[in-house]
Amino acid sequence: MAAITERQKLAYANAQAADGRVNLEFETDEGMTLNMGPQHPATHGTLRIVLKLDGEQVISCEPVMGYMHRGYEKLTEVRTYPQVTTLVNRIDWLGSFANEVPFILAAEKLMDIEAPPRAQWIRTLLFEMSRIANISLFVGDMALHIGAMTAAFYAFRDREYVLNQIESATGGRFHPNFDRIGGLKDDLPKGWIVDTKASMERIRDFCDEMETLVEGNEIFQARTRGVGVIPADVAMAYGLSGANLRASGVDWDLRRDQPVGLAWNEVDWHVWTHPDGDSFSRFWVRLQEIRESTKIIDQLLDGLPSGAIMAKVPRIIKVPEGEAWVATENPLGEMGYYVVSKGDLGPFRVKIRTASFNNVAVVPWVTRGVYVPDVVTILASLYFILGDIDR
Amino acid sequence: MIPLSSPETTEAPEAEAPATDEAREELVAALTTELGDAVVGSHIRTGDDVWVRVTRDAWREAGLVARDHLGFRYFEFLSALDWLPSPFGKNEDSPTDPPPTPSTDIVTGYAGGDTRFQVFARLHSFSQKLGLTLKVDIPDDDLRIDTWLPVFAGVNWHEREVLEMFGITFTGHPHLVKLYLPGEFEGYPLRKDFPLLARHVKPWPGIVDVEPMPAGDEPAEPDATDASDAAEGGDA
Amino acid sequence: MGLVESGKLPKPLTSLLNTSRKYSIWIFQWGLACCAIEMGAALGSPRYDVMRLGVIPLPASPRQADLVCISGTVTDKMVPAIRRLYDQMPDPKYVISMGSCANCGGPYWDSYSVTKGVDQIIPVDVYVPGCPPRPEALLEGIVLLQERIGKEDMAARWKGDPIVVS
Amino acid sequence: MGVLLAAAQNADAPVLVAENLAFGMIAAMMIFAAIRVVSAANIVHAAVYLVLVLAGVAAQFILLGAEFVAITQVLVYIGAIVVLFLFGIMLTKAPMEGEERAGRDNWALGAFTSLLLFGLLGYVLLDGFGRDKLPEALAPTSTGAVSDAIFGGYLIPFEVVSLLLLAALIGAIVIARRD
Amino acid sequence: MLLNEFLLLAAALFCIGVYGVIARKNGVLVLMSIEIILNSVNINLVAFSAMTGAISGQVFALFIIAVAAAEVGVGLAIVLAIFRNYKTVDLDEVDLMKG
Amino acid sequence: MSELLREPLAGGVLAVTPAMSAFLRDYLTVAIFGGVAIGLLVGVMSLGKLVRPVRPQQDKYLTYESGVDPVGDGWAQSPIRYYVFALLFVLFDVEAVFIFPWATRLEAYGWFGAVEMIVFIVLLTLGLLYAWRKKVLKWI
Amino acid sequence: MVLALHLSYWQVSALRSVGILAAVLLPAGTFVYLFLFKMVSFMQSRLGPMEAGPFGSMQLLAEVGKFLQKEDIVPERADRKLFKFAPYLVVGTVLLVYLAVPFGPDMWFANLNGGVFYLLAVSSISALGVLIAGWSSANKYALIGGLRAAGQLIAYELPMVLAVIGVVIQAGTMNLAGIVAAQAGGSIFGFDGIGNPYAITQIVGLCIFLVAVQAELGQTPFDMPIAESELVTGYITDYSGLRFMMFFIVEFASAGAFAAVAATLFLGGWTVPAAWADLNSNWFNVIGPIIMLTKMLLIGGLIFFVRFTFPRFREDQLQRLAWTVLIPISLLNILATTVLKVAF
Repeated sequence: MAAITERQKLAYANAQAADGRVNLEFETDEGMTLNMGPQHPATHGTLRIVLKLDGEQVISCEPVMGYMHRGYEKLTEVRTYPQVTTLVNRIDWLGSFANEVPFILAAEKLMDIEAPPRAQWIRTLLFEMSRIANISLFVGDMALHIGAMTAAFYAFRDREYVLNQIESATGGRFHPNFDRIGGLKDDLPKGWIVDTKASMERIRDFCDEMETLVEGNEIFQARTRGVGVIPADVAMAYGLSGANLRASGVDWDLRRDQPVGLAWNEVDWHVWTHPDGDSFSRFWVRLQEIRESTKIIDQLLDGLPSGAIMAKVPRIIKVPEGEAWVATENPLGEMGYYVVSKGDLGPFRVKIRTASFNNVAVVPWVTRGVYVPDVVTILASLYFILGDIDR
Repeated sequence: MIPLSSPETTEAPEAEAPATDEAREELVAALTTELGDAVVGSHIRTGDDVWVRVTRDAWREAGLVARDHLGFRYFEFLSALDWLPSPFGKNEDSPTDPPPTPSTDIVTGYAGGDTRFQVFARLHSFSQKLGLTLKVDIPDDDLRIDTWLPVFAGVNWHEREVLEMFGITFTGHPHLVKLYLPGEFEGYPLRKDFPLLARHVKPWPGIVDVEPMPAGDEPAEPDATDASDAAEGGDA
Repeated sequence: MGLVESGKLPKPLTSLLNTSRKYSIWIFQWGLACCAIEMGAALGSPRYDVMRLGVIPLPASPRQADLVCISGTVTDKMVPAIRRLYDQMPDPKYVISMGSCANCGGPYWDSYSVTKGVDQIIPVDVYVPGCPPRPEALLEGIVLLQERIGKEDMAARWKGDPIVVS
Repeated sequence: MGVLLAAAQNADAPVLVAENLAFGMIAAMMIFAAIRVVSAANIVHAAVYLVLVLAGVAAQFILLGAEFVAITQVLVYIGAIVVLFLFGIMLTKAPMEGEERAGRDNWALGAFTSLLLFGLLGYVLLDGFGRDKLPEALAPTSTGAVSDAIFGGYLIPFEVVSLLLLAALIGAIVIARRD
Repeated sequence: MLLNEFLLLAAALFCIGVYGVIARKNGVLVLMSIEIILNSVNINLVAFSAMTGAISGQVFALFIIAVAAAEVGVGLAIVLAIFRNYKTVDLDEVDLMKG
Repeated sequence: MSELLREPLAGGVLAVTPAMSAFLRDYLTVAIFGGVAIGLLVGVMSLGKLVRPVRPQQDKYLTYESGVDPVGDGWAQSPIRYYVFALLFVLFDVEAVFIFPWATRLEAYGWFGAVEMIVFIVLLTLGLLYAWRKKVLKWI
Repeated sequence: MVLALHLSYWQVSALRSVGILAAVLLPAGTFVYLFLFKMVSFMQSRLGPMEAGPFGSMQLLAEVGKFLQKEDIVPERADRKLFKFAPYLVVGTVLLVYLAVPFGPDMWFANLNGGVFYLLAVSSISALGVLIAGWSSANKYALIGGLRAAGQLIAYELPMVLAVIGVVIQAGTMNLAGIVAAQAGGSIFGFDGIGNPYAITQIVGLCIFLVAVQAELGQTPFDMPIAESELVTGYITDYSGLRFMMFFIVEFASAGAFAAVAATLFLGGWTVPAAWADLNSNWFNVIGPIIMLTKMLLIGGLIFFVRFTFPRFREDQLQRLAWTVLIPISLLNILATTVLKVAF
């Protein structure tokens, strides 16, 4: 066992002092302070939520982050472009492939190249598959947090079918790192299309199952309807995105409204919104999104163009000087990269705009006055991933 | 639109794009009329994006104008830029080579700039389907700027993040404390002159057959090497 | 003072005790990052189903856990919490470090906020490499741990002060 | 248990040795617990000791053959009233470290009064009842008999009880809810 | 079994309860002491019921239990109301005349 | 076998009348069993004490609070509604106590007993209705 | 079948104590293995424990052996005495519940006249144990969990008590053996071919009873007190080692106890619903317990099926369900039973 070094000791002491300070800050005479996290089943691992309670009613709620802060924005400055792709895979670890795409697109925009159509279609395919892998887990996770245990197992079970397809196409079950500037690493393997269609059938069955098992359950509805209502203007002001925004009734989907170099406009699908803005509508919208994704994937598979999968790019990638912003509609919401290049091998500065960071910012607002069980519902329905918040 | 062009013709869309971008030029014009002299620079990439740089005093004003008069109701993010070239390079050079001599010239990006630090924020308009990047210079000797909290409630954590990463203070922010890092973490990590210690003390793993590190400026940190010894797991 | 610590137990009894610990491992899931999902798949997915091995993924509180699986990136801010929760687990306790990040920092080896290896804080029994390791790898790690528990000399393990890395 | 066992197996022992023994043990336990209730520093401990007293009372009822009253004692007192007490305690900030004992000046007065009272009562009881024995033919009271008594002679009090409970319910809600 | 055994036990409990009512200041504890007193009364009633063979003693014990439930309910509610207004359950500190 | 188990206690020491004896013996079984059960638990606990290790460690006895140092004193003023629910419960429990003996004898009482009990229940239901109307059955 | 043994009361009592412990631990163990390990695994398309013993049948023994070796931690801020005492109280209550349940014509442990009343009274004590456990841990999750648990236990105690009253009215006795006999020998509006299992005539009572049992056990959808996603594990958060195992076993032992009570009150207990069966034969002392266990497993299966399927209620919804739905319905049930009983 290695001895702890000075630096480590210092960090340890610092972190402890910080904890203590937060504790002091929240200690009150009235009511009670309840810590949820950093290790708590409701906080997806490592978010810490400090609730000031009066009985079981929340007076104020303060998310404490940074337990998963890995310094992405600094690390991107010392990596080359292909290396950054590896790194950003791990921001939203459930929809890994979707993390790569906007960064690659931003780099391509700066370099003024465009991937060939087949690459674009395959990117869209994998993008949507990672969306399914992400959101199907959300469905199980939310059910689990509301107490329905079995749904989570079904989610894990059926998610595997999608992961299998991603793995057989990219070689990576979790972090594909399949995108390259100018195209893709490889073409699809033989027989993949048939298998994927079969797995999409499974996913549709899964959606039906969840609709009866979870969404249609009276208790689930009683727990989620009218809980954690976020009106549209609040959602806009906080910069909520993705299904959270659409569940508040804002009809906005970057896939449809601002397509950047991917093939969504080539197929027929629908953007679902829900007027209520409560936890149930967030669940409902996401469940519909899985359905739409399977539809998109089926159509993309049918119309997959042939041709090259890689544009002509130099062997050593140097990105010309400039600034570019590309955002895509990721599973968790809008994810964007603001890439500043100085013409080096690596980016000069990358600002990563992640969905969860903004989505969770609304938590103090929306949990004020609710009860402890509802906090869990709201957190689960907002659906954040810690890597996506802290980066 | 997705131009389904073959890779050979990737240059084509650029040529076909209209030479002017009326919507974005109108936008800049509108901002200029609303804010007057406060708009000190702008840049339009045709068909793609627009950058506008305002003075520090007009920062909040610019946000309000964009939100209320120009329809930019959706807040994407707020962050900062440090235009100082990194004095350390990437530490990926062979340790035997002489260290690179970095330039200290500050070259700012689109819409210009006069200072090392810039705060920038991005807004979006759903109705016009336009994005807008607002930039503002922050002088080195006075790293302060008005908070945008009255403009967009969601800016709260972004400003805290900028404080932590760059050390820029937002006046008027009610709860401006660190967001991520524990306790008394020293330094502002996203400033270019913040060193990544591990890169300094450890040879860049991308270079194989590297010579042992010269007993140089500072001793190798034992924990880093120990950790790599103890771990059986491979890197990604 | 327990009999086990004094090492006075007859061998059959020891092996009985070892066997019961081997097949009843309540795993405390400390999911930190990407690996958490793969750990979740190993524990929760019917395809992997760690319960087959007698590993029960029930406890949400460290007080009832035998094994803590640190899966994911350990940040400096998280270190005290990990240490505290490890301390709060009752003996006998085991640790699996899952994934490159927990092993040595992984792709964040040069980050300013990431701890380069959880073994700097708590003693680790099994390292599972990978980024992230597949669920099968975690199962393999658990099987290895079970083998180790089955052959363990408890008196030796529990003799002396607790293993504290500091 | 051993004592009871020996007593029960000894056929020549005075009649009712076992019952007397049981009574004595339970009574001692009850008095000890009751003293702890009124002297405990920690109010939650006091509530737990109160449970012991109440359980002892139920056991005494069993010895007297009053099964229904005994079970009612458990159901209402232990299962409900003590829980109500505990809720009340937790609502009125019971500190973990124990109640502050300072300023409990009244103990002398209380002890004096209660000892005096006990002497008086003891004298009166011994004087009045002496060594009166409970009837030899004591039989357990059946629930039906209790019911017959209630619905025979005490019908009006029975209905009044429901009114009382209603009044208590309304009164307590009014008092407790006024914010 | 002697009748007096039960009566003396009841008397002892009664006196302990009286001590609690007089000596303790905590409102909840006073209520508990009152419960002890009521229970001692119940022991008396049931003992006499067994002595005389009349069931009415047990019926009265049941009624007393009902009354005790009502009493605790209202009593604790009052203690809670006092606590809410005075932030204490110490009966001596509460000057009810003022409140 | 059935005779065997029903065989009265030899000597008849325990109680005066056979009825009382049987009655007390049943409850003595309860007491004995309670003793055996507690004995078993204590036995298991002490067996565990023999086997388990004791390794005091810094922070081991700290109250669990999701991995941070506990805030405050672990005490909370529980919301008033718990009290109101407990109160409702106590009063209805008392009601149930009076219903039980009546239920066993209903056959003998006939309509008269039925009407008496209906009045009793209706009176208490008024209390429930009151609580309902006062909205104490909801979150406060 | 007659044993040539003459046993004194004490020996019989000892035998009964052993028997009752078997009667508690056997169903509890069966429930854990069958439902927690295997049925849920089947529902979730998994296998469940497979390694310890054939099909993981020794898993439970491994658990016990493991918990024996676990350290027993009393947090320093906890109230040591009460913290240690609470599990005993909870376990003791559950064990005492079994005492009144008959498993055959002579296979009973204590034939109490007020049997039903007794077991309702005893089971109501567990609220106390839970509250003490929650308070003494000096842990916020535990305290909230304990309060919630106690609030829930008392809220659902009432519908349970009221549901049972219907049975008592029909049987005219509170003795459990009497209730079993009344079901076996009763008739439904004159038809006595299957006796009168109250599951048929008291179907409303049975439903209320089962819902209340689900809540008393703290199983989903009523698992607010130990809601994992909010309160970690509620009032048992700070319990470790054997004391935790006590709570763990209690969860299943009390499931068994309530299943036994429900089987006795509503499904005819150890009898079979057939008029030809000679219920006084000694054979029923042997097959009675088996019949009883079967019925218990049936009810237990239902309990755990619901547990692993449904999401959980929120605290207020749960209380509202008890006070505004179950209690009024059970009061109406009592009135209806009364009227029918008197009219026929």
